[in-house]
Amino acid sequence: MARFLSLAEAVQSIVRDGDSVAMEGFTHLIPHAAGHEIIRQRRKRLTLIRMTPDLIYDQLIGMGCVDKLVFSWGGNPGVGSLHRFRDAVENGWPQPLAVEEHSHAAMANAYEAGAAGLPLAVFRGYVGVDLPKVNPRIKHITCPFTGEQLAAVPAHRPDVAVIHAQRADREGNVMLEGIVGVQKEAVLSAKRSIVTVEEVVDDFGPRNLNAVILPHWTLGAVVAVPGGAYPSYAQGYYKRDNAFYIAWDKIARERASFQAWMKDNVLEQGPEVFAAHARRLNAKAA
Amino acid sequence: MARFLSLAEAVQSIVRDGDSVAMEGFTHLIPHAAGHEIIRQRRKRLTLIRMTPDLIYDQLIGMGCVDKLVFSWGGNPGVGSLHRFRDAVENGWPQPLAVEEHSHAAMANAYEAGAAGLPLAVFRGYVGVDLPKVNPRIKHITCPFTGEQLAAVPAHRPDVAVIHAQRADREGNVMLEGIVGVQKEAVLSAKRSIVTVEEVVDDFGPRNLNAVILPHWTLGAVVAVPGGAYPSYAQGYYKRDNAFYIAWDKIARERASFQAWMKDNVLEQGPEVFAAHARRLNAKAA
Amino acid sequence: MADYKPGEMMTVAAARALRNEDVCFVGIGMPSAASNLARLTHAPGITLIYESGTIATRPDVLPLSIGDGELCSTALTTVSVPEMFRYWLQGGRMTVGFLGGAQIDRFANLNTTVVGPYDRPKVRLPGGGGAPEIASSCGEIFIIMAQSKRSFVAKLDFITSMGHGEGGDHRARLGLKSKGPTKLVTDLCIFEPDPQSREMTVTSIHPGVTREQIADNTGWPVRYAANIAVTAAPTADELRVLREVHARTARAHGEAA
Amino acid sequence: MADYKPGEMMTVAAARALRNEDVCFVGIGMPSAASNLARLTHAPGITLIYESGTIATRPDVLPLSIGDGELCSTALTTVSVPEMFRYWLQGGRMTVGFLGGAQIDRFANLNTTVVGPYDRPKVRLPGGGGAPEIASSCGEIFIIMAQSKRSFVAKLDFITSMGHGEGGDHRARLGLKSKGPTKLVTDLCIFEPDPQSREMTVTSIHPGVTREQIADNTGWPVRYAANIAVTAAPTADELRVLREVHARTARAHGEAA
Repeated sequence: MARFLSLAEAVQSIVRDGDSVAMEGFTHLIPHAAGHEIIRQRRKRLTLIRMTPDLIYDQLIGMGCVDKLVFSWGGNPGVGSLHRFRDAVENGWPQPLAVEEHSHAAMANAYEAGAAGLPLAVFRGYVGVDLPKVNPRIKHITCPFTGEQLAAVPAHRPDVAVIHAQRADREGNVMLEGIVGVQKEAVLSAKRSIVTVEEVVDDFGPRNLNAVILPHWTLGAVVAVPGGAYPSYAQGYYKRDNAFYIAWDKIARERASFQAWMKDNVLEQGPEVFAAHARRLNAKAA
Repeated sequence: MARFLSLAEAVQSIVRDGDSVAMEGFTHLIPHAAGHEIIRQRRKRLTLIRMTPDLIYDQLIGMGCVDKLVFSWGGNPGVGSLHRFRDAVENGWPQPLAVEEHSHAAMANAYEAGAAGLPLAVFRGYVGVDLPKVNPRIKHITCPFTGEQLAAVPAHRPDVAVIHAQRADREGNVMLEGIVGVQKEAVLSAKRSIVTVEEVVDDFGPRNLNAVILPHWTLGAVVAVPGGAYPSYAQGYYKRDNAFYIAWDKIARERASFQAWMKDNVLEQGPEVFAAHARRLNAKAA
Repeated sequence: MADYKPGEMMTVAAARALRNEDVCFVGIGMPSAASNLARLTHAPGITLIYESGTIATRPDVLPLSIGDGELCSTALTTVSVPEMFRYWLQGGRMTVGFLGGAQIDRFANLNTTVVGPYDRPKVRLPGGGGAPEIASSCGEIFIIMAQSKRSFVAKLDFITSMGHGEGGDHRARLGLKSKGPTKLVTDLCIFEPDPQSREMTVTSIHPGVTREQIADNTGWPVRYAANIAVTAAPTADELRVLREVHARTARAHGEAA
Repeated sequence: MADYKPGEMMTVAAARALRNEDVCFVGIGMPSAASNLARLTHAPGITLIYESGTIATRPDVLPLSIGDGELCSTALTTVSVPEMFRYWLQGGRMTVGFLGGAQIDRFANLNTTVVGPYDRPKVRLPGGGGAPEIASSCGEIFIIMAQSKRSFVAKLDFITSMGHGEGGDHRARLGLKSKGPTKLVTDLCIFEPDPQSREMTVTSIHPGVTREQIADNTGWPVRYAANIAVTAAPTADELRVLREVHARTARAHGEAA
């Protein structure tokens, strides 16, 4: 059952040291504010799961919160490398990072299977490539009807899913629209969840009969954090701050500049800065 | 690529004797007009696939179009038996009907797997029940991660899918909303398809970003048949004619009354009667 | 005490079994009437889900079919049928599945497939629909059925959905983690599974019903629990709400007749 | 003839390979620029699909990421990512997949995973993302990459996505029914697979480029087809459209800077 909490309370009560955590968002609706709160609360030994780890995972890794990353594409989209991720893999800084690597198809299917309560996902994939040689969790099954060999991976069943969405109603039902990625599956596959939203409304009002809505009883905590996806975007609220993604490349390249930025912008801030980021972005666009 | 055709042309060019045909619709948007056209064109030896065969399949079976039925629930919803279906199974009239019987979960998963291009569907089902004893196409696989036995059925790959939807645009893209059932999966799993629609519009206009839309290049023929789902319903256009479903019980109970009704209402009519049915229904409701 | 029919007692007793916090997978017909009665009386927060994909629906009139437009237009949202069966049912999100059936045995296994041999049935019934996986995937199962010797049988011709199988720990042996049928509500009484044998055992008898009546309408020797309650008769409020919803339904479904 | 840069020639040559009736799974970066150039010039009816779930998108500016809002708001519709990978990619609906990569070998296998050993990489690259299954599920694959000895290598450290594997009928032996890479467009020339060996073979050289330049930027001895064309230089119209879209993109992405 969804509880309305502050972000600090939500992370406090739901995310534990050593948890597997899926903070999902496919370019759109990435839960940056929640990620910062996890960093501020100094969670340790996390296994982070995500198809497209980008800046927020770079930050969590660089701040030493993460023991293991389960992923399929780790980069700064359209810009280049994630320097903190690379530093952890290549140099073990600030600590070694174990990697469980998949393709997007495998990750998407693994979330889908988790949401569907299955132990495995079956799909046609990994043909002629090297990932199965380095990831022992990629196996195969034989179709009993055709004899075809199909790839199989374990379903994702994270301890915690964290997503950002556009709106919640007063009951705690949550609505998403636009590029919805694997967020619904991430929440439905997880044991616990935190959803940050742009706003809480009295009523969703007239809406598409097939709108993407997560009922309140599928959710853990619901937290209003306006701007909480910044520098990613929330369709209908604010655009992606592409300039910040480009700027991140320079910030994260060196350990010292990274740490200084984290201190100023995360450790010594609270979630309320996100609303200001979004306002600033909208003011510039206008 | 979708072609705009008349209903007669669409059935003529797309549905062949001996085809496997999935005419889907879960109470909502059942393609009755298309079914009548298939009867008028005297298609034979069809394998009909559908989760919930109801009146239109009763009519196709009673008119001798069908050799085999693949299904999970065959009844007149909320009313009782399908008398023509029962007469075919129990007495072989007008011809014997082979049956391949599944659960809803198996059928839904089989369509999903067909749409996903897989040879099989894997799900947790059929535990402790008798259907696997009488349906040799229900098999099991073992999860290579947990050892759990899971049910497996072949994916549905019908020759033809036939559905009814609310709207097409001028390019032939088709939009559905409301209870969308397995229609999208039926179309995407099929080799060929016919979609009848309530209306063709210049442009869908502003719409939900995640609206259920089938792109024109996934479709065979698109046919405007206003009222084409009658006596089922089209959300936003007309309600279900529950009274007709109740009346069907009496019509279909005896072979003679069934045949008389089919002659008067199907064989000697064209698809234009469906618009009149819908208008009459709306006039009564008003 | 208000005057009421056995069918009304059955629906009211079934409705009472539902809790405000339940997420209930609703079968059509009597389960649907009972579930909506619960929603309109003591369980306004209950989440009703129909296999047509409608989630948290609040119909004003009872649906004739599992996919009436009323279910969709009053729902929180409507998902596709594959999603319903994968994410919602198989995903283990339903606390209760509410079923009816054509035939039941003493372990609450249900038959809605055939009477007679499968290959040459005497009566071809509609089939299982969602029932096989509803029976295994929901947290527990409530069954509502009017009693008669034709429907409460010693041996089923076909097991469409599993109740307690052959009894005892049969479900657990097959790897099922759900409880199976915990309540069978009829027009005469309420059965619950015996803690050991899992045989459905009478735990409450509706007012005015005799054990002889129950025996006359059951195809096996009925077992009774050590302590047997008398079912509380429908309250005036329960009856009023039930009759109002039935009246609204009759008007709505008849209007096009 | 208009003045143009090698990168513009590459994008224009890649765009020309796309047909009006194609359904194209578009990778980010140069594939996205080429695909949208095709849409804005000779292939207005092309269907562009991005793995973020956007179907038949018509962005006015090029996305920086695979999931920019522009892709969604100009799309026919947007589906979930699991649906994209199941129904649309694995479903075999894409006629073309358009990829780039960090490293390529002469059979058009791609590496975007690691330079050096997997367990102790010298350079940890972003990883495969959608590429492994794009490469196997799309009807054919176009690849666009600038040539250099660092990226066109004799042996890949890691096979992220399969091209023609070890050559010959390797794909068919693995059960793949799709064609694999049929075009590799670089800033110097166009490669196509040899009909027998499936080695990528130069079939067209961009205007003014020499075989020596190609050799200097390729990590294996380059093979040439029997008949080699000179790639037609970008037309004034192609250059204008490409530069306009890049200018719009720079304005849009820079506006918040």
